[in-house]
Parts: sequence; C-alpha cells; structure tokens
Amino acid sequence: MSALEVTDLTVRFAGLTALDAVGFTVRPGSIHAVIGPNGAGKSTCFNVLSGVYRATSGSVRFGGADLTRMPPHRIAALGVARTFQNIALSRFQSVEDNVMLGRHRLTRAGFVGAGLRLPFARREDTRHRARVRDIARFVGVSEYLDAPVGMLSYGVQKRVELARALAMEPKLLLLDEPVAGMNGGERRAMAEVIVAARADLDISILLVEHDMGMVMRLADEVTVLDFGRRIAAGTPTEVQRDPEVIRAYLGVQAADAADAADSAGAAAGSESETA
Amino acid sequence: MTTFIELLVNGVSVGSVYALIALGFVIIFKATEVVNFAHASLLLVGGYVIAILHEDIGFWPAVLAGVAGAAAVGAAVEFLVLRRSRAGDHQVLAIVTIGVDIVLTTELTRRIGTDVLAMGDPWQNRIVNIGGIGIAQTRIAALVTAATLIACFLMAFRYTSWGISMRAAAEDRETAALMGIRLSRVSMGAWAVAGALAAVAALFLTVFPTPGLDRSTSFVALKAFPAAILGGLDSTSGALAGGLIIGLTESLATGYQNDLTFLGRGIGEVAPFLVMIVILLIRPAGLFGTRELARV
Amino acid sequence: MSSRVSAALRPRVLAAALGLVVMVVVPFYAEPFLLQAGLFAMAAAVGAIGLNLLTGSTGQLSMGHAFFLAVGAYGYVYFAAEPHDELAGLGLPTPVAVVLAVLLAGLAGGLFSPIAGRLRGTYLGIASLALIFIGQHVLHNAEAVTGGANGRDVPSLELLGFSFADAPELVVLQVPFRALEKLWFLSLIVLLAAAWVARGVLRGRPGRAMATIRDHEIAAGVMGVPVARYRAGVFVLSSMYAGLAGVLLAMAFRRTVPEYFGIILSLEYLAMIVIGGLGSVAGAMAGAAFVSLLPPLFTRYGDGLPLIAAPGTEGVSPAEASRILYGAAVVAVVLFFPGGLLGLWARIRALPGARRRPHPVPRMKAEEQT
Amino acid sequence: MATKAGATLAVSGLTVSYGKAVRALREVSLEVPEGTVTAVLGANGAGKTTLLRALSGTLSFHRGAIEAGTITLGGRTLSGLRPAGVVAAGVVQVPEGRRVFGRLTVEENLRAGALGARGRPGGDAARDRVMELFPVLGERARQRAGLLSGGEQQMLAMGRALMARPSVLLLDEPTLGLAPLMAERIGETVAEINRQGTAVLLIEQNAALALRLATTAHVLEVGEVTLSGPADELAASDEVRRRYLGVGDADAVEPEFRRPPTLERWAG
Amino acid sequence: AGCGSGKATGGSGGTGADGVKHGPGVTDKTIKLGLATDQTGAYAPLGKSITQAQQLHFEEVNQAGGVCGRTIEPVVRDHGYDPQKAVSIYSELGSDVLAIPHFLGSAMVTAVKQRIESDKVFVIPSAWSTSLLGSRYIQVAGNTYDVDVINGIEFLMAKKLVKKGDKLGHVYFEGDYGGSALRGAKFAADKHGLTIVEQKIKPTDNDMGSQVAALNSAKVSAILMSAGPKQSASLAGLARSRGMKQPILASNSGFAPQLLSTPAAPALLQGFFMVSSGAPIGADLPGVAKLAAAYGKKYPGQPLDNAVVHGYDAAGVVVAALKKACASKDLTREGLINAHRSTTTYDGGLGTPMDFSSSDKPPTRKTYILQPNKDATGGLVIVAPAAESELAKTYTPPVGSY
Ligand SMILES: Nc1ncnc2c1ncn2[C@@H]1O[C@H](COP(=O)(O)OP(=O)(O)OP(=O)(O)O)[C@@H](O)[C@H]1O
Ligand SMILES: Nc1ncnc2c1ncn2[C@@H]1O[C@H](COP(=O)(O)OP(=O)(O)OP(=O)(O)O)[C@@H](O)[C@H]1O
Ligand SMILES: [Mg+2]
Ligand SMILES: [Mg+2]
Repeated sequence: MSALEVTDLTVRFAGLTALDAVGFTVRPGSIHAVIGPNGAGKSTCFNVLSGVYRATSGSVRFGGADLTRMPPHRIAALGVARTFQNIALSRFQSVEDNVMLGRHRLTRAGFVGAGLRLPFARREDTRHRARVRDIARFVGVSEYLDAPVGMLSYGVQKRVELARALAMEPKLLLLDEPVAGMNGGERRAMAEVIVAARADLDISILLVEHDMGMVMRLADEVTVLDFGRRIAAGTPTEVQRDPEVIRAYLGVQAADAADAADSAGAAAGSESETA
Repeated sequence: MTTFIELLVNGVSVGSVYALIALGFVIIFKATEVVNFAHASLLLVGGYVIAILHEDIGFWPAVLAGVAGAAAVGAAVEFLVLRRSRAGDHQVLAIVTIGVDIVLTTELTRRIGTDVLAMGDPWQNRIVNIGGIGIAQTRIAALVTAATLIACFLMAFRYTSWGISMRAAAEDRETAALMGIRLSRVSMGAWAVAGALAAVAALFLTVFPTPGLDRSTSFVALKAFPAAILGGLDSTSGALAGGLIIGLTESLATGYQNDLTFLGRGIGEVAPFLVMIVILLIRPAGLFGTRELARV
Repeated sequence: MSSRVSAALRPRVLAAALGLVVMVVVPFYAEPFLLQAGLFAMAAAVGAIGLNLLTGSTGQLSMGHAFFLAVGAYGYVYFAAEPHDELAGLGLPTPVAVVLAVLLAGLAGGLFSPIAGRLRGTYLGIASLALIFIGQHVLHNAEAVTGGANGRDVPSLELLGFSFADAPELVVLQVPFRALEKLWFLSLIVLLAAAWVARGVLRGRPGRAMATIRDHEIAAGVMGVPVARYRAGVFVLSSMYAGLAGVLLAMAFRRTVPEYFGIILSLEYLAMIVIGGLGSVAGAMAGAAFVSLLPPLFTRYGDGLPLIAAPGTEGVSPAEASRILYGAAVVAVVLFFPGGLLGLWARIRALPGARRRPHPVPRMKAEEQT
Repeated sequence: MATKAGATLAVSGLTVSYGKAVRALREVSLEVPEGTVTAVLGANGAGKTTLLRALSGTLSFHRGAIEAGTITLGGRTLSGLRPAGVVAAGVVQVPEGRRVFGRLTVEENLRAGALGARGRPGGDAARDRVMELFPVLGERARQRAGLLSGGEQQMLAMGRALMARPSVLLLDEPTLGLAPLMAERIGETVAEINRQGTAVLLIEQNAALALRLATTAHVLEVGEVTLSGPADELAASDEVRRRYLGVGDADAVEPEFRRPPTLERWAG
Repeated sequence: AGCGSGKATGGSGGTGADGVKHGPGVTDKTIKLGLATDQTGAYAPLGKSITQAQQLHFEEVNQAGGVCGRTIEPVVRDHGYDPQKAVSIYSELGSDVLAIPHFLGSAMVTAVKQRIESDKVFVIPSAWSTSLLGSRYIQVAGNTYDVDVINGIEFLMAKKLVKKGDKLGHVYFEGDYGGSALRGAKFAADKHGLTIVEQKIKPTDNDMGSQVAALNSAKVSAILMSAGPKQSASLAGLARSRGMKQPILASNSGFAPQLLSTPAAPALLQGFFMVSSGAPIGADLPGVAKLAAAYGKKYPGQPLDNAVVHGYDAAGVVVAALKKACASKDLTREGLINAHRSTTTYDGGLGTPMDFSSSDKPPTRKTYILQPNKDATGGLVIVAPAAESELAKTYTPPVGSY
C-alpha cells in the first residue's frame, strides 16, 4: 500500500490562485477528507491529482510515482480512481456499459480483439461483466443496469459514478461530494458503502464533502482549505473546533450541530439539524 | 512589388465578400450551434429576388426586397422544418439543412435556368484608383458593408438581450426555456437574420467583377467555410478576419502560382485550406473563437 | 439462452434472415441498373459504417471521408495495375492490392490524426474538409499515379483464379453472371464482414471508450482511456473502412475519376449516418441504402412523379422533381424519425407486446453540464 | 378551498410519464398557496424533479408528457403552456444540477435570468440583492460561468432565478454542493424572499433545512404523495426522521439501505 | 430459382420482320437512343440545350417516317454531373438503348469508358477533349479543344495581335477541358516561340482579380481563356476596366449569349474572340437558320446558343449512321458502329463536314473564329470562317489523354 503525498501544490488560473502551496498526506488505508468553502480549491486539487489540470508548481506523489505531470490515463493506470462533482457519465449508454468503462485499464481487448471477437476478448468480457454486476449490487444500482443513464434520477446517477470508480479496482479513490443530492437515509447508506469499500477492498479514500456529519463519521483526518490555502488540518474533532474553520466554513450553527452529533456518539446526524 | 500590392488589395476585396458570407454562418452557429449547409441556397434566394425586381422597382428597393425575401425564407425554413425536428442534436439538424439546401437550390436554379441575371447596381464596373492600384468600387462597398454589419452584430451579441438569448439558447435549450426565452422565436430570428445577411452577401457576390447571378453562384458559399472556422465559428469579428485571410491567401497563391509550381498548378484553391489547418493547429478554436471549456 | 432473450431477438433475426435471402436472390432477377445501384449502396454502406464509428460513436465530425475513399480506390488501382504509357502501377496480385489499399487509407488517416487529435466537433469537421481539396489537387496533379482528370481503369479482382470481370461469363441457374452479379456477392460478403467487425468493436471495450470520449472526454481520460491515442485509432479504423469502401466503389465503377471524390460525397456520407441513426451499424447501412438508392430510383422512374410538367414548358422537369423529392425525403426522415431509420425500426419493435427495453438515443455532442 | 388564495399554484391529479415506459408521477395533488413555502421530500427517483419539470413545462425536453391532471396558478391553467409562458406567469425554476450557461460570463448569466422578467419593474434592485447575497458573483462577473466551482455555480443558478423576480419560485435542491455557511445563507434567502411575497416550492434533500423553512410539506414516494401535512408535524414523525433526516436507530433503516453486501477483492 | 428470371433470356438480338438484324435497343417498331444529360447540376444550361435540340431532331425524323421504318425513342436521364449517377444511368442505358447521341461531361463518359467498349455502344460525348479520342465507339463530334486553340493562336498571329516572342496568358479549368486546351496552346507556343503564362482555376472561381493582376504584371500580349462563361466575363470586365487592351480568346465553352445582357457586355464586345468547331446558331447557313427557327418555335423563350447546333448535329450523326446501318440490314450495335466508322464525309448542313473513319483523330480540324455581337442570334457572329491552320495540320492530338 502506498501513500499519497501532496506537497506545496499551487495552481493558478488567469488572475486567480486556486491552490496555494497546499500539502497533505493520505495514509494508506485511511479516509482523508478535504473540506472548505465553495471555491476553496477542493475540486481543483482533485483535478490535479487525477491529471485533468496541471499544477503550476508543487508535486504529487503516489507510492513511488510522481503524478504531477502525468496525463489522466497514466494516473488511472496507477490505481487512482475518482468521481466527479458534476455528474460525468455517458448519458446514452446503459449503466452497465458506464460501469464497464471502469474496467478499461484492467482489460485488453482492442479494435482487433473486439472486432473479431477473439476468444480471449469474449472470456475477458464475461469475467469482467460478472464483476461489474457484483459492484453494482454492492453500490445498490443493480436494478438499473440496463437503463440508459440519462433516464435515471440525480441521486442514482451519483451512485453509478461511485460504481464506475470502484470498477477501476483503485488503490486510491477520490470522491467529490459523493452524497450531494441524497437525503439523510440515503446518505447514511452511501456512507456504509464507502466504509465497506475501504474495508473490503483495502483502499485509501480522499473525500470532498460539505456534509459535516458525513465527514465526522467517515474521516480519519481532515484538511481544510480556504481561498486555496490550507487553514487547518487534523482529526475531525480538532478541525471542527478550530475557530478559523468555524468562521470560514461551518458557521456557528452548523458547528454546534456537528458537535452535537459527534458527541452523541451515535452513527447519527448526517444532517445539520437545528433544534 | 506592385504585383504584390495589387494581389493584396485584390485579396482584401475578395475577402470582404467571403466575410459577409461567413458572417451568415456564424450567426446561425452562434444562435443554434447548427452548421447551416442551406446558406448557399439562401444566398440564391436573396440574389434572385434582387435580380428580378431591380428593373421594375429600382435597385435600392430591390435590395430591401431581396433582404426581406431571404429573411422570410430563412424564417420559413426555421418554422417549417427545423422547429419540427424533435432531434435536438446539432449535427442532425445540420443534415436537415442539407436536405433543405437541395430542395431550395433545385427550385431556384430551375427558375434561374440558363440565365445570368444582372443586379442593376449603381457601382457598375467602376474602378477606384488608390495609389496606382485599381480596386473595384463594388468591393469597397462590400468591405464597408461587411465591417459595419460585423461591428453591429458584435455589439448586438454582446450587449442586447437578443444576443444573450441566442447564445443561451444555443448552449442549453432547456435551461434557456426556463429563463423565459422563447426558443422558437430566437431561432427563427436567427434564421431570418442569416437570410438577410445572405441576401447582402449575394449582392456583392454577383456584382462586378462577376457578371451576375446564375445557378453556380451558390458554389462560392463553400469558400466561406474555412473563413468562418478560421476566425472562430462563434465570433463575428472572426468572420471578418477569416474572410480577409482566406481572400488574401487565395489571391497571393493564385498570383504567384507560377513560382509555386512545385506544389502543382492551381494551388490557389488549396492554399486557404492549408492556412486554415495551420491556424487551427495553433488555435484549435480559430483566431477569435471561444475555446471549449474543460473543467470538472 | 433464456426465452426472454430469444423473444427479443426473434424479430431481429427474422428480419436479418429475410433481408439476406432477398439480397441473395436479387442478382438473379434484377436488371443491370438495379445491380449497379445496389453495388454502390453496398460499398457506401461499408464507408458509412466507418464514418459512423468516427462521427456517430466517437463524436468526431468528419467531412473528409471522401478523401479516404479516394485513397482506397486509387490505392487499389495503383497497386494492382500494370504500368503502361505514362501511368505507373505496381502490378501486384489484386487481393494483395486490396489489402494494401485498405492499409494505405489507414495510414492516411494516421497521418491526419495529429489534427484529428487536437480538434473537436465542427472545427474538426471543417478542418477535414481541407482533405477533400488537397485530395482533389493531388488527384488532378499526380497524373502518373492517378491519371489526372481522366482517371484510370480499375483492374478487376481475381481471387484464387476466379475473375470478377465480365468475361469469362459464368452461368448460375441459367442466369449469366457477369461482373455486376459477381461483384454483388463479393460486396455482400465484404459488407457483412465489415458490419460484423464494427458491431464487435462497438459492443466491446473500444466501443465503450469511444462513447465516453464522445459524451465526456475528461471522464474518459480519468477512467484510464488514452483519449488522444483512441481518437487517432478510431480515425485510422474509420479511414480503413473508407478505404475498403473505396476499393469496392472502384470495382463497381471500373474506372476512377476524381470528380466523384468531392465534398458532396462527404456530405452524403454524413447524411447516411444521420438518416440511418447515429451510432449504430445497422443504421449506417440503412442510411447508405437510402442515400445511394433514392436518387437513381427517382431518376429512373421519375417520369411518374407528381408535379411534373411536359418537356419544353416552364414547369418542373422529372430530373428536378426527383431532386426536390430527394431533398424533401432527407428532411422528412430526419424530422419524423428522430432516431433515424433505425429508430423507426425500434419503434415498430416497441409496439405492444414487444419487450420493453429503452432504446438508447445516440448523440454526438458531449453534454456540457460540467 | 382554492378560492381564497389569489395566486395559489395548484397541482391536481397529475400523472406524468417518460416515453410510454416510465410512469414517474401518479395522481399527484398538492398546493403552493400564495406567499408560502411548500417542501417536497422524497428519495432518489421519487419524482421530485419530474414534478418541477411538469410545472415549468420542460418535460418535453426529456420526452416526457403530462398524461392526466391539471396545473393552475390562481385558477389559470399552466399545463400546456410553453416554458416561456410559465415564466411569463411568474413561475421560475432553478433546475437540478445548476445548469449555468458555461460559455456565457457570470454577468451574462444573470442577464439571461432577467430576460423572463422584462416589463416587470425592479430589475436593478434584484441585481443589487443578488450581488449582496453572493458577493463572489460580483467578483467573477466577467469570468465564464463554466469555470466556476460547483458551489459558485449553484449560487449563480440561484442568483439567476432571483433576477427574474418570480411570484412563484421552484427550487430543485438549491443547497446542492453548498458549504454549510452558504446553505444557511440560501435558507435565509428563501425565507426572506418568501416574506416579500414569493411563494416557494422547495425540493431539498437537506430535509432539516427544508422542514424548517416550509409551512407545509409533502412526501413523494415512487411517484405518489404518501404523506402531507404541516412541516413541523412531519419533522416530528418517526418515519420522516428516519428516512429523510437520517436520524434514529441504525438497525431500523429501510431494507434498501441495509449494509451493502461484501465485495470480494478482485483477484485479477 | 432463377429459371423464371427474365434475365436468363434477355440481352440477345434477332432479326426483324424486315430482315434487319438487331440487338439491344431495337425492335421492329422502335429504336431507343439514350440521352445522358445534366439537368440539375453545374452544366445544366448546356445539357438542356443539347437535349432539347436532339429531341427536336428526333421528332423531325419521326415525322418524316422514322429510320428504317422505326420510330426513334429518346430516353432522357439526368446525371446531374455526378459520376456515380452517370454510371447507374449508363447501366440502364447500356443495356437498353442502341446508341447514346448525347453523353454530357467528359468525366462522366470517362467513368464508363471501359463499359462502353465492352458493350459496344455508340456514344457521342457532349465534350471535346482529347482524352475521349481513341475509342472506336466514342465519337467526338467536332474539333477537340487543343486544335481549336491552335487555330485560334494562328488567327491571332495572322491578325498581328500576337507576335513571335510574346507572352500568352492562359487561364484554364482544371481537368481535361483545360488540359486539352493547354496542350494545344503549348504546341502553338513552341512552334512560334511564345511563352505561356499559366493560370489554372476551378469552376468555383468566379472572381478573376488575381489572375488579371498576375497576367498584367507578366505583360502578356493576349489571354487565352479555357473556362466557363462567368470566368470569361469576370476576366474581360476586370481587364478592360483597368485599361488592359489585350485580345482575349476563349475556348468553345467560354461564352454564353446570356452574358450580353449583363454589365459584362461592354467588356465582352471589345477584343473578345471565341473559337468553335461548330457554326454559331446565328450563322448564315441555311441548315442553321432552319434549325434556329424550328428550335425557337418549339422552345419559345429558351436561349438559342451554340449548344443547340452541337446537339442537333450530333443527333444527325447518329441518324445518318442508323440510315447507313439500315441499308446494310444490320441495326446491331456492331452494325451501327461499322456504318458510322465507314463514313468519311459527313455533312449535316450545319457547318463543317466531318470524317469519322479514324477514332484517333478529331473528325474535323476546322475552327470558326467568332465574336460576341448584341444583335446576332445566339450573340455571336463569325469573324473568320471555319478553317484549318497550317499549324494544326502538323499537330497530332494525344489519344486518350491530354
Ligand atoms: N479552469 C479554471 N479556470 C479559471 N478558474 C477556475 C478554473 N477551475 C477552477 N477555477 C476557480 O478556482 C476556484 C476553486 O475552484 P474549485 O472547483 O476547486 O472549488 P471547490 O473547492 O471545489 O468549490 P465547491 O465546493 O464549490 O465545489 C474557483 O473560484 C473557481 O472559479
Ligand atoms: N428522461 C427520463 N426518461 C425516462 N425516465 C426518467 C427520465 N427522467 C427521470 N426518469 C425516471 O423518473 C423517475 C423520477 O425521476 P426524478 O428525476 O423526478 O427523481 P427525483 O425525485 O428528482 O430524484 P433525485 O432525488 O435523485 O433527483 C425515476 O425513476 C427516473 O428514473
Ligand atoms: Mg468542487
Ligand atoms: Mg431530482
């Protein structure tokens, strides 16, 4: 198992510093959350990690490899999978095909193999489809396997995204707001899936989420960004009490609520509930 | 050296006509993201109306009638055909315009028959001498018209609600509808405008030094493709730049073709496309086009 | 196979079997005109399948398809013809020439792929238009290879001693088999093979990667698809299909002429795939049949069309009427059958009783929701 | 009952299907009385978005259609109107998933939002209000909207709708992807524009927030309204607490939310 | 399954009641002739005139009792200048008709050349390029473009408009029309020590501005124009309005009478010549005058251009061959072509007599020099009668190429 080390990561766009010398480490097998106000640079960070954006400076290392200048597909090949904040599925393909895409790097059939239906390609297809069905069941989308993604509701599409990322058999999973658009119960179910995925598959997870309850419940460690800078880091309980974090991100009410939920100790309160 | 300047001037003068045609493409593209293959036939409509009316009602009224007529046909195409298409896909709609073009062009060329129709324009074949270089008056008129129209549309797209409606509708029809934008009205408006522009372009395409409107006039519309794309398909000022670049390239490559024989004769036709490719390799969305966004 | 699946397959299999029987019987009855038109349609179908891989499935608009057809056609002639007079040729065995011509078309596609990899959508479409003009320029100027405006005779194929020329005439069931009939079966077999391969590609791993490149390029990359390499690969594959179509066309023409490989041809191929239904192999074939058969049929039987005036008067001549009807048919099909001709088929199948399975609506443009 | 309110948005017996295959809403009836906030809760795929699409007239973009039922605003029939007609009647929707015009600038997006309100007074005030609510939109006025972060886009979508000065505002998950502070801010905004007389139909997965803001709430399950009542009553019900607020006994969660099956490691 | 197929028996010939052998396209009552024309494409004006002239001709023949006791039945098909359609159409005509007296477009004819030879169909292309020479079955009915240009240059030299050592501009279409013409120009230039300044264009080029600029700076003393009417008009207009006085000599297709009603007219009336192997429709020949009258009556309002004469003449060539074949009681395809190729002096009364015995040479080498004239029927008058220059006599046209 390998750690993800982000050091001094800086990303600038014309006239805007989206990330400013940010650094953190995701320990192998842990769930690490990145939180922060809107526009703080969380997704930008994910985009650099997955090769969509190129860092202005700084470095990203995963295991022995330096990801900083790699194109997305090479990063994927190292076992880094992600979901997107805005759904990025193939709307006109079935759920099954969308999830099968996750198997791309694990399979080999090319134009010739698939076109001529060579025996190895057919065997490969059968094997991996079976696995995709398992993953779909795991995430809870198996009833939609045949449906084109565009026909599904928002929440279900989010789950399909997770299934697709899991289908890559990643070592590191980047989740960008995985429970957006889900209600309390559904969030909890998703949290279960994420926890189970880590346990069953032994992967590290980097999580961006605005639902503090989720973060409190899932994360081993939290990094807080604001205006592209790291303003806090530590365990969930630590950062949640950090006045800077409360000022910039949580607001007093939410902090109280999360606090309450946390101190209640139960696996409850994924919602910022007010009395 | 004079040859060079002469070719430059000639290139600019041809280019201004290309720019006018390209502007028509750009308007439709900006408003609907459809590549309009029927633009050539709208050109024929406009030109035809001007040509058959100018003797009876005079040149300027005929131009107005031509502009109105082509606008009406453009709007009718939108109303009768594109609006009914349930496929929202832009590429599919582009194919519909091919069908429309076949129908319209066949009917118009049938009407034009074997004639070469004069436009009855006031410029005739007068040449204006600028520093010893002759340039046709018609072409000066074309350049001025193109520049004016392009400036107007640039403003309109940027600053008017009409422009914003069009661009919003082009990008996301459903959400545009949610903003209260009347999609059908917007796209009909765009088609009407494109028709009107086609009529103006047709006028300058068929006056001196061309003898008049005939059935082959519409072929020239093809040359506006590289012009439109090179400037950036969604940029009005790009249409002007693109038109001029294509005109210049063509003129220079033709004028110097005897020095370029190693490329084969007739390179004048190919050169604009080569220039287009080179520019697109450097700027994949054309000189002034908006780059596709890439963020997730 | 479960009964559910076989029920879904039944109409399809039935239709396919029926179609095949018709295709086999046709040459025994049809006049040369129809055979000729059929040859063009089958060749076009191969080309359309190729374009569909590129445009329909990967979302890469190409208006340069005619160029690759030309590469295939002229490549075959050059490889197969014996040099004579001022015309060069390699005089290779014709089957070898076919293979080389297809590879050559693929190579041409590969050479264009730096551009195909950089540009998108309409920009790529119009950039590829340059290929047509360059192609025309080369066809007219490289006279030693292409024969210039005159074009060149196409050597007829000889496969294991069997000749696809008019002579020697073969008599099958008392019907004389000349070049048209022989080529008919050749084209049919090639088409079926081409369709089968394309289906395999689309339903397999490459197909999924292509669809995602079309629908969400960034996601495709992040999921491990080497996007640029894939786009180039599809471009090459599509060019090879075009090359194969070009070879078939050359054989159907028996003479290559540059006029044919112009922009109109490219647009016709685009029309084929849209009319048939984007992204599907059967759709491309249906569209190819529609686009290449309708005009000659209208021309041939045009006298009976409505709207027609007597010759010499100022009305619409049969030729004009057939052109107008063709244009209108293109519009009508696209308007009324949103999924293309294939969508129509799906709708028939979706009539009560048929198994409910939502039909994917193919799209070319990436949904820009990011 | 519908006589009292001047401009009640009333849905009755609404049945909606996509294509012929998917029936997304069945006989749904509910009301959004003038000047109130009504919340609709429901699981993923329950039909919430579909309801809003029916109201705003955009079903046809998804090959969907109203099969039965009516939608009226103050007695005037809305069903059958084109989206622009609905907007002209003062009903404005913030669509699911933000849907900002990515190629237009932030400024232009806001102007696009105001297009439906041409003729209605108060444009400048609305703009000032939006800028005050979401200062980031002012800072980024000339940036293309597609480059904004997810949350910023959500703010823009909300701001864009406010520019139309609606009399009925339909919100599809307005706090999606918003940081807690900003979500609170949206909540306050909804409350405030409601105070100024705008009726709000709120779909919100943050059920706590939704129930706090709403006077009435409805629960949609698989296309049918299964529960309706005053928001505070619903908030107190066990069922709602468990399913939509996610609080309660972990073992008592619905079967579909049970712990996922184990996933073996992939052997390669 | 194919036993009942009509194909099994089709295609062969027989002998009619009158003892005339016949093959495809001929029955006891009718002779089918194919007209593969362009009615919807780029060359529709040309196609229309020729088709109508031929229809007129066949009507006249039929009214006079037909040929060989049979009526002529023209089958008109439009290929819209699309090679694929031309091939399809040929597939129909090639098995159905006896001869094709009008096949428009050399590219179209070239596309089916191989089949024409294997089907032995007598074809008269409505095109005059040297690439159509060399086939026994294809008869170019008139002078080829190269010979016309040679004769034209000789005319310019004779008139002292061009002298030894001069430069000649040549604007020509890409393809075999322009290619043939250029070949003639080069041949003449070689013999006279002239230099050709080439400008190759495409049919879509409508603005000759850069060509004029280039030719002007090259200081040419005459301009040859082997393109379409529009290009001629543009070139003449630009040249004249900037004061260039050089003569312009256009090939056969480089002028249309319609141009004289456009603003280009004044320019075309100054120093503009056209070469043509056929007499203009306004020529002072009894046959031509009769044709002009009959055509004008049958197709009122339709332009009277030289294509009418070409078309009518080509129809005459086929009818003459039919008559001759009838006389030898052989209306098979082979019989028809034999009859045709044995004709050494054909004179349809429309200008120059022709010799069809060799398939490697154009049937005539005489060229008219014409000039636009507003008042003449068809807009052209003869300035020099049909003549073959000495130079043309020494010239061997390329066979099957250009
Ligand atoms: N390609 C780009 N060009 C210009 N600016 C960009 C680009 N991508 C992101 N930004 C800007 O960088 C900042 C950080 O964006 P990012 O998407 O990382 O935020 P975030 O933390 O994910 O916020 P949210 O919680 O709202 O999703 C934003 O202000 C955004 O507008
Ligand atoms: N375009 C469509 N075609 C077919 N079915 C659709 C379409 N859109 C939605 N549906 C179906 O309609 C049902 C209701 O979907 P809807 O999007 O309204 O749910 P929702 O309540 O908004 O869910 P979410 O909370 O996930 O957004 C779902 O079963 C969905 O699969
Ligand atoms: Mg984000
Ligand atoms: Mg929803």
